[in-house]
Amino acid sequence: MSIHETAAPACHQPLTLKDFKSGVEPIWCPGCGDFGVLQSLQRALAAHGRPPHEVALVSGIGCSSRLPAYTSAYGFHGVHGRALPVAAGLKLARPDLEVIVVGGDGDGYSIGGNHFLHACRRNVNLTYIVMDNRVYGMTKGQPSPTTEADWDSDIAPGGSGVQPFSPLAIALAAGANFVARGFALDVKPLADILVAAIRHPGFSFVEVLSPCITFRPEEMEWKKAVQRGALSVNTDRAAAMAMALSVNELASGIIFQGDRPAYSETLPAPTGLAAIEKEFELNAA
Amino acid sequence: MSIHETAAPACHQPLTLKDFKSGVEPIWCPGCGDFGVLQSLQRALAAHGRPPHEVALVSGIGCSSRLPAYTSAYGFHGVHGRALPVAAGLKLARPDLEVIVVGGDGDGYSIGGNHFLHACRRNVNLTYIVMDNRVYGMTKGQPSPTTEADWDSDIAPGGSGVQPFSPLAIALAAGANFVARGFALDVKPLADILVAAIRHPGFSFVEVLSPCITFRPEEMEWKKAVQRGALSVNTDRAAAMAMALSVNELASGIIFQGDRPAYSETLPAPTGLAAIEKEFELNAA
Amino acid sequence: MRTSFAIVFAGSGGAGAITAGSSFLQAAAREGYYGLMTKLSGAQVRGGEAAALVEIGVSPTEAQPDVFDVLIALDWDNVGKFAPEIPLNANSLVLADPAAGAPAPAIVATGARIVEIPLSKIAASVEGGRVNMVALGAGAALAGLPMGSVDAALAGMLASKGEKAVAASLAAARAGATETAVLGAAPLAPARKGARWFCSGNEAVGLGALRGGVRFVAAYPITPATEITEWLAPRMAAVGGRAMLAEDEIAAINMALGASYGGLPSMTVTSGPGLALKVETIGLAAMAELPLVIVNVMRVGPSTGIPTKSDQGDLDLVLHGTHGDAPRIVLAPLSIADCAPTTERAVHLAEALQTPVFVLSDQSFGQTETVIDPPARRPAPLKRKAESSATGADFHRYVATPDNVSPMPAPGAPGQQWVADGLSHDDYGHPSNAAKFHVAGLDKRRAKLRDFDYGETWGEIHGEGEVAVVAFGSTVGPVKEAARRLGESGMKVKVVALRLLAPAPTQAIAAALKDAQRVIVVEQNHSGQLYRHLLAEKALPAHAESLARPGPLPFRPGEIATYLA
Amino acid sequence: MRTSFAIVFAGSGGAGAITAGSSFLQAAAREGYYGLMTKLSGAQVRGGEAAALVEIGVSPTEAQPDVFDVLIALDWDNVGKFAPEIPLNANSLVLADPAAGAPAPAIVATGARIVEIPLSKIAASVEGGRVNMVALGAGAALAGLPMGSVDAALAGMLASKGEKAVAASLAAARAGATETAVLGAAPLAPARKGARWFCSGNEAVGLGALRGGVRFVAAYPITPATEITEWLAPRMAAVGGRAMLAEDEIAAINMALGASYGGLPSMTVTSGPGLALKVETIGLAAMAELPLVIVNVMRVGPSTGIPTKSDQGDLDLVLHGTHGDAPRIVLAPLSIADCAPTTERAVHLAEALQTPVFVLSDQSFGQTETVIDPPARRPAPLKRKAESSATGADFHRYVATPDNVSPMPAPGAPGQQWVADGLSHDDYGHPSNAAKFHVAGLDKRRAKLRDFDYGETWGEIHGEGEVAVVAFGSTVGPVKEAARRLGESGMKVKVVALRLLAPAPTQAIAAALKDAQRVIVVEQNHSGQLYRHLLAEKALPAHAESLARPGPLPFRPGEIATYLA
Ligand SMILES: Cc1ncc(C[n+]2csc(CCOP(=O)(O)OP(=O)(O)O)c2C)c(N)n1
Ligand SMILES: Cc1ncc(C[n+]2csc(CCOP(=O)(O)OP(=O)(O)O)c2C)c(N)n1
Ligand code: SF4
Ligand code: SF4
Ligand SMILES: [Mg+2]
Ligand SMILES: [Mg+2]
Repeated sequence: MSIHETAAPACHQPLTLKDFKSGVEPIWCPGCGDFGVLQSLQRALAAHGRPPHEVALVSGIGCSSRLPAYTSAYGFHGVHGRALPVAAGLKLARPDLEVIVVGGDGDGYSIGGNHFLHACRRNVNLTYIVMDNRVYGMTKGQPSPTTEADWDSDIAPGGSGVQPFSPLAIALAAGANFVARGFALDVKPLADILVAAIRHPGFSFVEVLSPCITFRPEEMEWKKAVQRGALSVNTDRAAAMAMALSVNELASGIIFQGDRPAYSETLPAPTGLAAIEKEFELNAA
Repeated sequence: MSIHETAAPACHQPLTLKDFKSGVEPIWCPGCGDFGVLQSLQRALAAHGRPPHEVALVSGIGCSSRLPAYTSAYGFHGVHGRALPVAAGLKLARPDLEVIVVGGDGDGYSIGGNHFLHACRRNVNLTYIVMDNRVYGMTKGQPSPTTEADWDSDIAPGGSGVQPFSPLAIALAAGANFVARGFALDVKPLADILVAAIRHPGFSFVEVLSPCITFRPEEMEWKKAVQRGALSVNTDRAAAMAMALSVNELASGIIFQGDRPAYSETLPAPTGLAAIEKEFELNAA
Repeated sequence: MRTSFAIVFAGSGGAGAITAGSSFLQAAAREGYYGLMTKLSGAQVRGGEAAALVEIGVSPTEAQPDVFDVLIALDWDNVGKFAPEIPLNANSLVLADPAAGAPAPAIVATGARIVEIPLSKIAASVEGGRVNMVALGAGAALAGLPMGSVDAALAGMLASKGEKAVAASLAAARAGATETAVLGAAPLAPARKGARWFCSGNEAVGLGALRGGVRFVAAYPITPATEITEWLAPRMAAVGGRAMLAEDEIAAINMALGASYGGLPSMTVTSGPGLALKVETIGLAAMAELPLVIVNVMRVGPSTGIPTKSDQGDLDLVLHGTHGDAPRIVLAPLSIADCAPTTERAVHLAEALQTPVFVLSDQSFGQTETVIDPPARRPAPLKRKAESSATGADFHRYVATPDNVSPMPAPGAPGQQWVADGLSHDDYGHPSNAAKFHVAGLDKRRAKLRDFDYGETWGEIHGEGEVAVVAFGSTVGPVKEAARRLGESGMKVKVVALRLLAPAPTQAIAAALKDAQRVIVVEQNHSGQLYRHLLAEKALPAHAESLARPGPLPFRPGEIATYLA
Repeated sequence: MRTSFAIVFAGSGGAGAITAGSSFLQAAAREGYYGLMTKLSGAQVRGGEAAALVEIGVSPTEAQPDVFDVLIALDWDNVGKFAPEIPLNANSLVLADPAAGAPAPAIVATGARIVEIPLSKIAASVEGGRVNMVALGAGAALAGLPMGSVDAALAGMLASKGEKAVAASLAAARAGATETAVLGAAPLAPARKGARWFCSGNEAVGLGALRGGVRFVAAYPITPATEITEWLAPRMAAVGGRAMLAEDEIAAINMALGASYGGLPSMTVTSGPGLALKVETIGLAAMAELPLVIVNVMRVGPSTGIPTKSDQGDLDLVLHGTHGDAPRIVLAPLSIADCAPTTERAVHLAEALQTPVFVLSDQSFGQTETVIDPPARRPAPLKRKAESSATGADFHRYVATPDNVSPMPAPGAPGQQWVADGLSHDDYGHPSNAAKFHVAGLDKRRAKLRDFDYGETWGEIHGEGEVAVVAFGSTVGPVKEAARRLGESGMKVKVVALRLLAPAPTQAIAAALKDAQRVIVVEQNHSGQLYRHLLAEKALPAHAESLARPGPLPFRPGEIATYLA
């Protein structure tokens, strides 16, 4: 198969959330916010209208990164922190697929931070959903880059002493083309954000506040604390950045929709191998 | 040696640029901007006043990363992209040393991008100087994260098609405590910036425009094009960010001096190993 | 009288199986028994099923039993899932609460004798009584452990929960014991009482590091190694050191290397996938001759594999991971008890030889709780050769010396400034492409490791016999136990337990295998990594055999004995 | 008549030594000679000294000569620095311009005959004449190459610079030739003229990848592998594929793996330090059974080492890099000419066996220009087994098959959605901790590689004899030449050149070594990595010897012949 031979996207079909369910039972703790994200995503995919076999979910490692197996789409559950380059390769090899990347704050902002920076900059037409619970859930509770500086844990007694950073500000600085924040338990509004993200060209980033009921039970307070709609759509990056730096980290909504052209998916018409072989010839026989 | 036994910094001495020269001959191409950075740094260190044996220069791999051997300080020329964590480890093990990190745009923004993000966030008391020539010099001319999207090269004919990002904006978004941009051939002003950076607590980041005469000869135009003083000192991060997003990428000067407390270098008084061993005892004999 | 006793407490999440197991083990320790507790949990991050597999005995216990004597099911919700890991047979006793429903078919199929005991009813009869404590009492009664020890263990473990909780637990345990009395105990032979330590391999590695002098550790969390860093984090400060949580494994090892350059004995801690990411920097440590301890706690691979189970499949990577020839030292503890002294020794060797040193542990060491004799400290710490009388142009960082170890002053020493470099370099450390310096450097780095006298570090020999078994790490325990049993039935087996895996102690191995008619290398991986390594180092006779099989199931002595017999 | 001729053009930066060498080689090619050009440069990134080491001969040239026949120094500024890499002796001729000062002492010390020739004066006598073109003419005259070939070569090479430049160069070359005529040529035996290719190993690897079907490549620049990606970048588009510049090596391999999952034959390209960073993801490719070609062009290690020189020290890492047992295929080209078919074969094997496949090249293949016969294409491409008739619950991604290769539909196929996973999994690909699935997976992944019939891919045997030499990669050339020479002096040497390094072709090797009285494994690294590998795989007889020595200096046939004789 070459990039040019891939099939054109099938036409949109009426789909429901159920079409995106798989038979694999989640290992998530009962009450984990990630169930909400899964549901929102399934809803969003149904609304978007492309059938499961034209969708590929790519993830790294973490509780949240287990998500692909829980949908009926194609999936790639790779190694920790490397989902974004996998997805870029997949999307550029197969522009006909809808490629969505999911993972956690550790996966995406800690070990995967470099790929996050460069994915924003490269602007391949992907949607990236981070289930941010401000903790490494899968390894049983260590502080992540979004964890409060004074959050006490075994590995950092009394707190890491390091100020969390704002993923929205980083994404904006690095060049992401769509930036939003949602809340896992606001299933319907989150689904709406995800549909917008999926449909926006270029690299779309959706940070989702997704409580870890086991290691950060206090995050259940987010149900009340989330500032719904405190973010509003900017089309100017500087304005979005000013907003990102002034609102609090529980503000939700779409903050930026840009118009940077996506990384090009088109290729010149192929000319074939024969001409290339000729370059090596010294004394044609 | 334990962290607590390290000697207190010696008192400042009158030093000159010459005290920071080594006998090793640079491999740099004649006319490389990095010579200017070397000189500025030697000047700045002399002005700062700590003797060479109390200074450690840490770098990765690249033309620019060769710098440590060209000074008389202690040095660590590690692997590509990993200078910042080496420096953090060294500084936290030895808070008495003046630790300065140097390298290139490939080393720092490409392969080292994650450590850059986290160094800004962690805010260990280091100074980080990036000699940005917008190219991988050592590997003979490939586009870096700061290279213009349309810069033609063998590996990306016609240009990479990817918009460069702004290191200043990223550093500000990630939490750097001092952010500036200098020009390699403005030796004296750059030295002044470096002294300010070294003396500022926490993580200080100085992006230096340093022409690669071999692979980007057009960068010699920077002599004229640099907008000297177009950056001015902000103490508010949002204001600095607004400036970073509005000025052009050849504006020089200090753009931000913050007051985030540096990563703590102090440790509690040690209590000793005996109490720890006791924790294991079940039936004391 | 029996000399060991193996019991499983199993139940669904929250039922307290692990607490029961831990209390049981600690009670036994107070009677002088040694023991081992393996924890099993389900796939769920939390709230899934759990089981505590405990074996106690009159002498140090270093292997899981072939068969468990007793299984106490707190409920039957999920116990069946663990069946492959809980071998039972017709001699086993299963205690089950009739109120918890029918026993799991996989358990019934083992032929074990199933006896009903109304755990929940008994628990309900005691104020604040919990089912797991009833089970604890029942187990103690079956093992013949006196209630006084259970008392003491609970008082120690539950002290923070207050006297009332302790009293309730104890009452429940006593009730359980009383109810079980009718089944009759097959009591254990009495043991020599004395000071004992209770720890896991991960904790012991942490302690060994502190004892060895490590004052800087940097890591990124990964199962099953995280506990080492978590254990060290608060304790590092207590000895004047520092623990850093890095953004990834590459940052972690580079932080540690920076601290090492700064003069502090330093360490990084990880497991397979993280080790893979550290490979590049390990080569730098070797090339620049910087001391560094790298702890790798193996789990089942390849790739993400099975993070919570044990395997010995990282040996190849630990021996050969780095581009170019970068000799290193690889040590593997011989038991959980040996984790502390081996790690301590690793620190000494790294410092003395200015080289990366691996401590190769595994999940079954790291996450298993054990009761052991207090581990001895290593005598005579080896220190870094930091001082040099030369300064200025006379100071050559990599000057030739008889032992190939050159003085390595820490930054701050005036007149001895040097640059650590991963480029090929001359003896000043200045980069050079010249073949003579490059080859001299390779020779120096190989010779300093090869010619060092490792003394007793190389390993241990247990027993004599014409059949010799070579093993490392957590395979040593089951091998020793298999040899002991075969010895009882008249077959003499010598166990050659290797602690020093690289540089391969070929002479010591040759001496140990000199008279062996049969040599078998036993290891828990798929491709016979130790076997291949020893063949490559010409450390094995031509007739040597390989018994290699991967995790996740542990080796049991019976499996090995059957192969050998 | 001599059958080969070796000449060096050397000078300071900008003097044009490389252009002279390249023109010389191309002129020779037009006469039907084969040849090799090694480029040397100094430590400076640019503008430092440079030398072109050229050997031409009537048959394919695969080794640097023991001694150069001629050295033409364009100037003496820095030539001395290259002395260890330019062996000369009393039979050698050095042409030097008296205007350029005294010959370098290290060159004088070789005892070579030094003849003055006024290169700069001659150049000045021709309009637009340059010293390097005078040297070219001189060299051509000494080799007995007709000026017509020099003409043709220059016309081809300088076409873009315009007719005038070509004419000036040619005039300068003719003047040089005329001036040198007095020295008398020792002409080469005539060669069979015919179609020839001019390429480097790096270009040939690129071509092999395209021929094999690679349509996606992702890389991060690194010496000496960068040229592969640079060569591919514009050409990938020409065949409907894509080349990506990644932010680091980890991103590169993950991009390639994503593209492979998407259905495209994919590749990543690197050298030692970059390979070290890819190790984790290689394990994922093995575990999830994803096709991937990984090209590693070795340089001198460990660590940053000497990036511009050759060594074979990454073999250990390529064979064993990954935590856990992750079988892989490792191929090493036998010559520069073999780089294309070996890479082509690598792509076929990766696709057919759904596995990572290494192409292990090295700097001396990659960056050396050569004149060769046009490399044949491999017959019968092997394709990915992508189609499955099963859908829904009937579709098991890892279903058992006789050849252990399961159908692997690309995304887009309805009803066959599957998730690639690095966790241990059942045959649906669903994560599982169960031992039975884990062990079945390990068995499957080993068996599919072990049981495949690699046919001729395993390697080549050259000659017969009771002395057998085993070699791989760029060591094969010098070994073959050493064997040829020994053969001339009556000692029969058989060369066993291994292309398939893993899974080790033990049967083919055993058959090849059956009657050997002496077996020597020759390789360019410090620790005998191939030797150890073959010992570990029991592929060598007990008496096998190791001749291992590291770079940066290349093996020369004489060194090997001396050892063997
Ligand atoms: C290379 C590597 N390093 C570390 C780990 C261990 N690990 C698994 S998941 C994880 C962090 C998970 O945190 P996050 O991404 O936030 O996901 P969550 O579990 O919180 O959803 C870590 C450190 C690993 N699997 N691989
Ligand atoms: C792991 C690794 N990958 C790649 C390289 C090759 N490499 C050496 S320097 C360099 C980039 C240099 O660019 P930059 O940091 O901008 O430094 P400059 O040479 O431009 O000063 C690269 C890719 C390497 N040495 N190690
Ligand atoms: S540990 Fe936290 S993040 Fe993981 S499944 Fe449980 S609740 Fe969710
Ligand atoms: S290649 Fe460029 S960056 Fe490197 S030394 Fe030369 S001018 Fe400087
Ligand atoms: Mg998380
Ligand atoms: Mg650069």
